[in-house]
Amino acid sequence: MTIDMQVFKQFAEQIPHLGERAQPPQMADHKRVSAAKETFVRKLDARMAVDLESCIHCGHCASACHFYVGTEDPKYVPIRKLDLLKRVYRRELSPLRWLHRLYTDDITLKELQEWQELVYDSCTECGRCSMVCPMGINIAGMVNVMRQGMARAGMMPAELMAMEQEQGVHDSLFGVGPEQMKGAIMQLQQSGLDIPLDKHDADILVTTSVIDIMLFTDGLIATAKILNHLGLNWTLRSDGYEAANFGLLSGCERVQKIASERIVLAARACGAKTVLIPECGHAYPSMRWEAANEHGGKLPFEVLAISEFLGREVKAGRLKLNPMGREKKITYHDPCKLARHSGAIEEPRWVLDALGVDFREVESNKELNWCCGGGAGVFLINSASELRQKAFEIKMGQVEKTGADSVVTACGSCRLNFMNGSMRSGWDKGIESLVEIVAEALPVQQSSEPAKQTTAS
Amino acid sequence: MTDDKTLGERLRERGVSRRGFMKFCAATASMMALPTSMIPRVAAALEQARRPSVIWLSFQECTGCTESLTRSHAPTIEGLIFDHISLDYHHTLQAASGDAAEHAREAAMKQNHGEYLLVVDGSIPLKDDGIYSTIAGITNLAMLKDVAAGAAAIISVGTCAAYGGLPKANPNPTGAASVSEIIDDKPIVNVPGCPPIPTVITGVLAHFLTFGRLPELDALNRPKVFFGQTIHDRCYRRPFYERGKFAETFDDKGAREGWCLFKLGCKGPTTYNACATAKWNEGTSFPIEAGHGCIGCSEPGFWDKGGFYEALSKGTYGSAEGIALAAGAGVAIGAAAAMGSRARQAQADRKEEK
Amino acid sequence: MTLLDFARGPALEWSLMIMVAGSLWRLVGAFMVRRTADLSEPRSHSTVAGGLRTVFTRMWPRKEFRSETLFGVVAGYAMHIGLAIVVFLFTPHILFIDSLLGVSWPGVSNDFVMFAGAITVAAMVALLIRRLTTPLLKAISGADDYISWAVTMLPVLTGMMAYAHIGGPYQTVLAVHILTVELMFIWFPFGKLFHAVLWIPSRAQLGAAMQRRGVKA
Amino acid sequence: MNRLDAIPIQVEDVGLPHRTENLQPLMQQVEQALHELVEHGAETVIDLSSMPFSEQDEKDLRARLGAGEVNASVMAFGPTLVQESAFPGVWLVEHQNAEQRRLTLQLVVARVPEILMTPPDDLPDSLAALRRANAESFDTPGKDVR
Repeated sequence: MTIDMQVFKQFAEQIPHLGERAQPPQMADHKRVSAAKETFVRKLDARMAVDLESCIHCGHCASACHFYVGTEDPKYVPIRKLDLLKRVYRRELSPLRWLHRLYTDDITLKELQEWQELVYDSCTECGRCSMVCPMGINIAGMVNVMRQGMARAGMMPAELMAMEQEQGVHDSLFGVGPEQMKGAIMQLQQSGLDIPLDKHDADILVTTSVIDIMLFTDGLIATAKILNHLGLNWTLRSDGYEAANFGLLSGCERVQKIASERIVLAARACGAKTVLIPECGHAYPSMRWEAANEHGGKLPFEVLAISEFLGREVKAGRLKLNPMGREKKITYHDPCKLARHSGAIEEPRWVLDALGVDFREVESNKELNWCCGGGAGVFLINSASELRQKAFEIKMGQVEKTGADSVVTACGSCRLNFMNGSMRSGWDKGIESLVEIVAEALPVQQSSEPAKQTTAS
Repeated sequence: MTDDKTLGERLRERGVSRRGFMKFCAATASMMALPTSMIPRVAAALEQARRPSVIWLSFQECTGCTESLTRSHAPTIEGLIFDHISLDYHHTLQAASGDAAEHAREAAMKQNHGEYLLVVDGSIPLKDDGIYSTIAGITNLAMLKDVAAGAAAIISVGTCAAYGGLPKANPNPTGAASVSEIIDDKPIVNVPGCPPIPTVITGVLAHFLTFGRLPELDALNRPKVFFGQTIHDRCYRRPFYERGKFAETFDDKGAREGWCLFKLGCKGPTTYNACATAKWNEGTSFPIEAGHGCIGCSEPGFWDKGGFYEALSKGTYGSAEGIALAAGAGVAIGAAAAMGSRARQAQADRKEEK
Repeated sequence: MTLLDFARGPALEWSLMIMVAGSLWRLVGAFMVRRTADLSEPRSHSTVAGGLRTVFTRMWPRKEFRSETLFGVVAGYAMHIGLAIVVFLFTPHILFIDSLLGVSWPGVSNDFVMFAGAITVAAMVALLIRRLTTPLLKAISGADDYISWAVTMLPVLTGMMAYAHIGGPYQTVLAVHILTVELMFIWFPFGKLFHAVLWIPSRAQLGAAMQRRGVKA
Repeated sequence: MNRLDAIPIQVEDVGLPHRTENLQPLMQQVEQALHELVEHGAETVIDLSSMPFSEQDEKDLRARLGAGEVNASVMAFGPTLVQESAFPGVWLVEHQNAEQRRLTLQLVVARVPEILMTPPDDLPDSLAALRRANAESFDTPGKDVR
């Protein structure tokens, strides 16, 4: 209902050719190894040091990992994915390094190549393993450091490299840059929707993503309707609209900073107090948790995920919704990056509650949810498609057990992965976006709020 | 001096009947901890036993060992056995003194060369050529070597002779040594204890009398029959140990009720001796029964093994300074390691900036 | 100097010094690795409480993980509780600790301690077999795992042997027992046994970090 | 201070008797020994002094064994007390020295403990002594026979 499967298919057909656009750097082998190593050395900190000192090799992390559980291949045991980082730590930074060096080998290019699959294809940095680890080791965070090392060695998967390079150099994704974005918005404006573009003075800076522009336009439309309905002073800005951060996903620190700084500057330019992140999982932690550190100081605005924003509005009573009825059986898929990584857990549930649906939790939910298998860029990695599917089947089973007719989520990649997975498995559950169902449930005319008149459908 | 009467004849002379002799043999076998089935053999051997010549040398000692032996009142088995031997030299017990005493020793050595039994109590000072203890101007060391040369066997009575004992305790000012540290070409039996149990001394003598040879020995040359098990093994308080019931002080309920004295420093678990079964003062009691833990007096170096009232499981090291020093060193190395790792990270940062 | 004297004297002193020095070396060295402040706006400020909570809540897996981790948790607990009973409730051990630290408490009966020791051995054997036969554990196991297992197992075994009076003269077995404990002391800071110290900070820092983001870890 | 009762010593009742838990295995050993005596006529002597055995154990033992018909004492090199138990063939033999201190305590499983039997070597001496005595008392052997 909210997405044209034909458009999705066209998009999906692009993915296999995504890597062809990548321009892998030319580097000597030893340079690659040393680039990875130096990055590990730079990025390791005291917390990681304690974590790396702590592992007791109990293997419990495997039972939390969708890639291990889906394949039962010992190479996917989460903590093993950190082996190279651990070895560099042991040789270079560990307090016992003088001893460790006696029996710990240096990392090699061959190993880096082998580990590429382990830190990209078979890890969505979902962080579920940290929830079972008896020592509380933050594995996902260190997988990200592994990715950063790989990135510096020019060894990321071609698909992510292509995206990262495009975002860094052209400020575009899938060929959608500021101009294309403006074009798309103008089209929407012409259809009667009020979308303030490039305002100089706004309370809320709304960001979006190429996926919403190309594919899930309804998500952007829904956001606009809701904000207008609430009568808020908001804007989209062509100098800082892209929430997706392929620097973060690929491990490229430089592009990560470029991408998040664009939003920071845009928010500054319009004096926004709030930056609203669309339904895009990793974009939230990218702005909410990482951006300030890249920026080098506290951000002058609050960062809210759209699901979080909606929940708060509902809770505060500012947003009233038409009940959808108990006959609608719904379950919610917590995007890892929003729930486990960022604590936006209860807010979407408040919204679903307000919608009055027959809401059913999956067995392992909230901060313990199973990842859909497509996060952290894995959805775009072609070589990961089989793995992804096996991981997705776990999620599918969880949803099946609830007896819900459709699954609502608040992350575009999760949705893409669900759609892709259900297409492959011939699954019949509906896959819906939280913001879109909220937009559908908006009461027709709320109050006589001035100025922003909504031309809802 | 020696006469040719057998032990049987000697006893008969004293009016001991055949029944009495049988009883004596049963008691002797019991004393030697032999199985009761050995009694007839013991009887047959003792009946024929000749009177051996014994030379007793006392060196750096306190006479406690001799006291222990002579505390037994006649006519005890110990007394009878002791009476039977020909004690040709023992400077505490013999009537002769001065030159006469030394002549008696020399005569016995000559007459019984290669056959006499040498009993030693006390340790031998080695430092400064052994001048710290002399008898008739002869150093203990010289006398031991001289007398040992013609002995059939040597019995080291008491912990001093067996292991050096108190004179050897830290700082061992006289350079005291045990017999076996000096003599290595003769069979030596150690009967340690401070003092040793009299029945154990006479048991060894009886064994020598009965069988003409020394009893079976353990790795420390102690007779296995008496030193085969620890005090703890045979202690009547052992069940309390197993149940975890311990006296905490010498006057608490546990002490009154006879609970285990382990916590009060009892060395029973590491002390091999027969106190718990042979007991003292003619079988009356032994230290643990009297309410005091074993101090391990029959073990080598017992004086230097930590306090008598320190539980056995405690360490004997005494330096909190060592630990403090180690802690300081640990922090220092750790901090240095961290400084090094920070420098390493800073270097990586600089490379990245380039 | 007999073996027992050596074990109770210089070997004890040196092994304790190595343990203390090594532990602080590792702890200080790891904690003082560069640390950068997180400039993002926390969702929750009660990170200390969050850290503390995780230290405790991680003692038992949440129900979502229970069935998969059951064996490891049960065997692990059996081994740890058994070991704790043996180490901390056997009277001679209490006296040993008393002599080191000057604190003591009442012990329990030896039969119970032996029972706990047997449970410990059984659990450790089961855990070792699992480590040797499960592909996922083999993939992440190394020398440290087996050394740490052995230096934990040896004191338990030799202790039980000393108690049961088997394997030689009591003081020799006791000396060997004490020496194996000292071997464990020495290995402690350098292998994974060090988790006995690190479990608190490593759990706490995850709990605190997640609390900061508004998640109960 | 030469009077012992001037020393203020107070004897406390310690209450709990010591038991070594050796009684049960001992009784089983006795049973086996009696079986051997019945089947093969083999005698057994158990030396109670060579095993951990407390006073209370001995009391328990005596209570278990009870007292039989024979209660004898032998005066040889000090007294020896022989007590048959309520189980014929099981005897307690206590050897004491002249000062009535115990040398050993034996549990004898036999028809008669050896100590009660006349030593065979004493018999010729005994016969000779009796003849001598008779000769001294009665000048003509057989004269008195009526």
